Amino acid sequence: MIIAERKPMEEIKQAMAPYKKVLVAGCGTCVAVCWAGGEKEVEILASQLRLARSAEGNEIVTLEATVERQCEKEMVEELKDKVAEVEAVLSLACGSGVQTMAELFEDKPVFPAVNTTFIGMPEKEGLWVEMCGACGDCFLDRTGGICPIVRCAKGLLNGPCGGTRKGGKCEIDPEKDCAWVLIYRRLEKQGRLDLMREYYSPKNFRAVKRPGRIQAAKA
Amino acid sequence: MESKNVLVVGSGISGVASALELANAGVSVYLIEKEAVVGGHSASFCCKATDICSKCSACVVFDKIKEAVIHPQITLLTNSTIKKLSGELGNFRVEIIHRPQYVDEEKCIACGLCTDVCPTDPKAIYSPFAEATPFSYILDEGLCLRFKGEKCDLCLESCPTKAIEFELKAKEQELSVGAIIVATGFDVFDAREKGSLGYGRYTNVLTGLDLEQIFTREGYLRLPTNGKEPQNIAFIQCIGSRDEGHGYCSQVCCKYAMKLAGLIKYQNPDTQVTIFYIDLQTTGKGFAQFYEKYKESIRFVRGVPVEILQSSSGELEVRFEDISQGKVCRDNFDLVVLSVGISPRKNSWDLARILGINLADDGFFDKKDSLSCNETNVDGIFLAGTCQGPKDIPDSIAHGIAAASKAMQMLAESASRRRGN
Amino acid sequence: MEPKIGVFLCNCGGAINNIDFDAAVKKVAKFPGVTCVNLSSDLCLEKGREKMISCIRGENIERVVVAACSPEFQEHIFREVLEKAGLNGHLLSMANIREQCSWTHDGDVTEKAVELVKMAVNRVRLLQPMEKKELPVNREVLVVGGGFSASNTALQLSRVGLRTTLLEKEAVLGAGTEELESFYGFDTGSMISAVEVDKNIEVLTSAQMTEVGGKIGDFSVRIRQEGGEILRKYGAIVLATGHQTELALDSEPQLRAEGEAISGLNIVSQEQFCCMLGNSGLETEPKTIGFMFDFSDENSRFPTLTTLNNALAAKKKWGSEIYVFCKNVKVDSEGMEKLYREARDCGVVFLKSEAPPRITAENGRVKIEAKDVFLGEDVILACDVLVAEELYLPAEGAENLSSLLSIRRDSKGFFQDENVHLYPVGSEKKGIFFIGGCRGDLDLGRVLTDISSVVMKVHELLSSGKILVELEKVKADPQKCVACLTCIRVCPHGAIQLVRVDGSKEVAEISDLACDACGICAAICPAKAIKFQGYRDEEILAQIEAIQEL
Amino acid sequence: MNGCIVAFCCEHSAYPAADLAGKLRLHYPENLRVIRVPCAGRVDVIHILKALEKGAAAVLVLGCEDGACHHITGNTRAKERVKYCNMLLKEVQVDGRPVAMFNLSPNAPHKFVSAVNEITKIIKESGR
Repeated sequence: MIIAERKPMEEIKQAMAPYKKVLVAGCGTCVAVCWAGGEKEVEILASQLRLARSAEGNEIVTLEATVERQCEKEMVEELKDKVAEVEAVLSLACGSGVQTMAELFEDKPVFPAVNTTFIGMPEKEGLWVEMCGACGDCFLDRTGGICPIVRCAKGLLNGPCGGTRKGGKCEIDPEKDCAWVLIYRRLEKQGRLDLMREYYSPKNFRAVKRPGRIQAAKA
Repeated sequence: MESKNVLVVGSGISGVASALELANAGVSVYLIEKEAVVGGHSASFCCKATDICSKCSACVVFDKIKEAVIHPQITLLTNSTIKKLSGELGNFRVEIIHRPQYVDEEKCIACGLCTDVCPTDPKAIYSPFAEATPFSYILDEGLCLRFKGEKCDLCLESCPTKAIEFELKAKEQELSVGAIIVATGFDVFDAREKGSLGYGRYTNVLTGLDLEQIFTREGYLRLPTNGKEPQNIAFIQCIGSRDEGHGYCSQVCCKYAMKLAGLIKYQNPDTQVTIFYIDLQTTGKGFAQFYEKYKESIRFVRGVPVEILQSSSGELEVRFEDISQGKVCRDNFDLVVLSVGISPRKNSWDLARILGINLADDGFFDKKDSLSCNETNVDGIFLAGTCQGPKDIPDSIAHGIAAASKAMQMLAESASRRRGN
Repeated sequence: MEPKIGVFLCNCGGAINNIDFDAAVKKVAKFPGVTCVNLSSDLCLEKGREKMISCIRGENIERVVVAACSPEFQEHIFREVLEKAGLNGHLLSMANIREQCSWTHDGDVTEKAVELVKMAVNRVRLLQPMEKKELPVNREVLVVGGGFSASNTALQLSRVGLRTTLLEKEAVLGAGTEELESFYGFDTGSMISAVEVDKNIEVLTSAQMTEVGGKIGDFSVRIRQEGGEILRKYGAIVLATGHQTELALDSEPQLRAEGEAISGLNIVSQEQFCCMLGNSGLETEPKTIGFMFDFSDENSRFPTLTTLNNALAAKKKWGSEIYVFCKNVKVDSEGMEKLYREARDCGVVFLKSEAPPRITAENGRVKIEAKDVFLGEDVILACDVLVAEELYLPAEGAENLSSLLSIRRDSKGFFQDENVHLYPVGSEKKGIFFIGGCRGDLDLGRVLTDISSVVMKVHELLSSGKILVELEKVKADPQKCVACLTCIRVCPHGAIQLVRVDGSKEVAEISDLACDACGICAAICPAKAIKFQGYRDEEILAQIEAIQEL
Repeated sequence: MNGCIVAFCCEHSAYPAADLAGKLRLHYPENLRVIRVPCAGRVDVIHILKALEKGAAAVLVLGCEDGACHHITGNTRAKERVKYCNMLLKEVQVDGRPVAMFNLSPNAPHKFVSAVNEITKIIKESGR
């Protein structure tokens, strides 16, 4: 799922400085699951803003709302009348949520409150790690299901580099496992070690036209 | 007539634990207690937590007593003792005597108005200790003018809920029960018997129980003589345990001494604490961590002192044999705590006679055989807690629950035998 | 439509003297939703309660606030009063104006009392009724293990009419009872035959648990036996997997032997020494025997127990000289001091030293050097047999058993977290119990107590076949739940599971039987989907709203 | 009245300790407002922030002793949340008002009173 992290408070306060009445909008799916932008975080951020502004003596009125998914036009549409009442919108959704909101309510500035970081999974409660870089040309089948582009610090396609530490740790970050050592061990377990001899030519990231567009066949 | 309810004698922590387990299993329980308040010794133990809980279970005692007092299946009879017993398993008839309790604990709301009007000094009617449950006021016949022939009923007038009643006489009651659980507990060893240690003569010589009650009632430790914080404290172990009169280890003294020492060091880190011991008992679940943490900061001296003298300045001079140097030494302390052990109840002999159960050679009630833990020589009478031998609080609770279990198993069996299947 | 709220103030028979009740009654009457305010002096007595019931019925009040003493002792009594008056018992909120207001502050505290009542009124306005229901539970019990504790538990459970399954990973029952037999003359054979003849006990030998799911009253356990796997349902699980001992030889620095290799020497464990005592055909009876304990593990009683019993047995059988090296003799179990005295009277020599002794080899015999505390000098002893110190450890397999059941273990690896509220035999998950050696080092007396305690606890839970619970006290709303698994990971009692709702969608479901009503899940749920009746966010925030002069 | 102290009291330890303090007539400042919660782990960050927004001089979370929580992890979670709350307040420079957690057991009324007195002292010093 998409993992995000809340922006530092300093940035948010500056962005909200000129406004007296704002809508703090949360999203109930990915960012809620990774504790960045769900209904609970909306309340906490709104409360922080009110506390900060009342300490400075210039009060702020905050409306709070959380929709199921902010990347769906119909769902964001429900906030129509709340957005009309406010001067600006502070959205805790990931990048696509913020832009859906901005597209629907073009007359009001929409500010992101979280930094969308990566596609990942929870290693344990409260700790999320990056798993996929959305490179658009997946070759996980040949690396035993471990993606070196994202999980190797240098993104090598034909690793491991010469600097792997003892215990299969990464040269750059001693805490992190070297992706290619993990790949080697898993392929070894599956008896597919010959894949390690194959040469993978560099991926042509430029070829991927941005922004991506996917038209489903059975529309 | 087959009776399904159970009599628990004594409301210390093991009696309360048995009563609660049986009550939760649907059995109706008579819980009788000879004092006016429930809880026995363990109710007055303090919480010895430092930055983490030191696993002494005093708060479990607090919770269980509160739960037992309000449990609908438990009939609580304070100030009452057993007079006579007849019948056998499944059909005991027990005669109980209620000593007159001049303040009815159901009605008393501990408002304190009676104490304000009472003319005597020290007050004849007073608030119970912090740990008392039920928290109802106590009237002391010895001090009350009415029992000295004077017509004084000031407290009776002032009581808003009419809880005070003078014309009460001891009354008897007969209970029919299926099984009896004896949980009469223990007597704290009277440290005065070791005269050379000066307990009772020097005010700064306390017993382990005194120290517990100071922390429970005041919350912090001050010298009884001048109210200052003690700088140098000694704990002396094995007082009334592992000696000629008591051929057993009381199991609790090393643990409560070290945990109290830990609490004292936590409240005032630069207090010096010394523990004089024979064999340090550092066993029990969760105690390894505690011992590791305080091993360095407490001074352990092997060998139990024989004499304490109070110097003119009020300091206590302890004479002991320092084994590592092989000669007699004298050390000065502000405070000495005698870790008194567990001794059998003085009156256990006549209770044994009434119930027909045997006494073991160390004075506690005797188990049926080495492979049973609650049964006695009389079917249907079970032992729970320290009346059968020294135990700490978690073991007493477990032993109480086990006694409840055995009572319930025996009742179930005798009932099915009667139904013939 | 605002619910009609009745407020009952009690001046506790005049004990609460620093509150001006007349002013309080006037102020409380003005709170929104309050239809009637009565002042009485004996709400906790029969008379006061009768008046309350008639007032609730008379004014057909829908919510009740009682401003009096602490809810600790009176709350359940007032809930019954509401039920008698035909109102759901949960629609009650208490304001503690005695212990936490009048008695702890001097001077007039009317203002604070009124505010406490306002907080209770705000909360009671949002309370919702709750039903109680008896949920059926499976009455079968699974006892894991086949030794002394497990078999005796099964026997006692069958005596109270509960069926048990004994799961033993070895091929035969009764493992680990050598010490019991030699010290207490316990007859394992009669115990095993009693188990086999008992129709309430089913024995599965050389069988192991591979998967455990479900919760109290409905555990589903997958058992592997001779290749085949069976799925069974149980109401409670009792772990009695015992302990194991391991020589502290190789792990002990001071046991490094200089010179000759120590492997050739006669260094045995307590169990092996027990067997030596047992077999009469020993060629050479050891003349001098050394024992060691309490150096690397100062927290166990078991080494002292086995050493004293073995030493006494050896003294009686062979009359050899016996020297015991230890730091502290652990006598804090029943009858241990008597045993310790008996050993000394028989001539067993106890040498206490602070530092562990050094073990060396000298022409085929074991040489032990230690600085005795009382003599103050080094003692050097050569002996034929050395019974080395043993570490008392959880049985192997404890590691994966605890991950299988996902239960916590204590700092030394034994089952049962070091939390005093779990003692004596409980775990943080209702319905899972531990007894005997697997939860710590227990002597025989404590093991017997454990066995009877767990029989009582299981009987209390399962014998009636149903448990009374408050329905949906803590509930996860399926619409709002996005199945992020946070609550499942956070719940200390393992009461939450993922269930499939209407076909495809999986959501978290909180079991009323296993839930212990702590509210940790309600506080951490990112989608605010979990509602804890009586302590919902709205009810807590409403109490904060009521605080005036913040 | 310089504002109230809002205290979230766990019903297993802090609430009974407060009752015992009352029974023993131990006195503490009057501006304390107790909110009863089933466990310290039930207190959420938003409750603390809303109390501060309403103007509370300080917020206390009182739970069982470390290692003696009836719900095993309740008090550790509460400690984490109080730390997180203080971090949130420092972010918005509103850390003049203390948010603190204290551990105590039900039979330790003196610890309850000393916790309240300690917080009152901190408030006086910070000149709220």
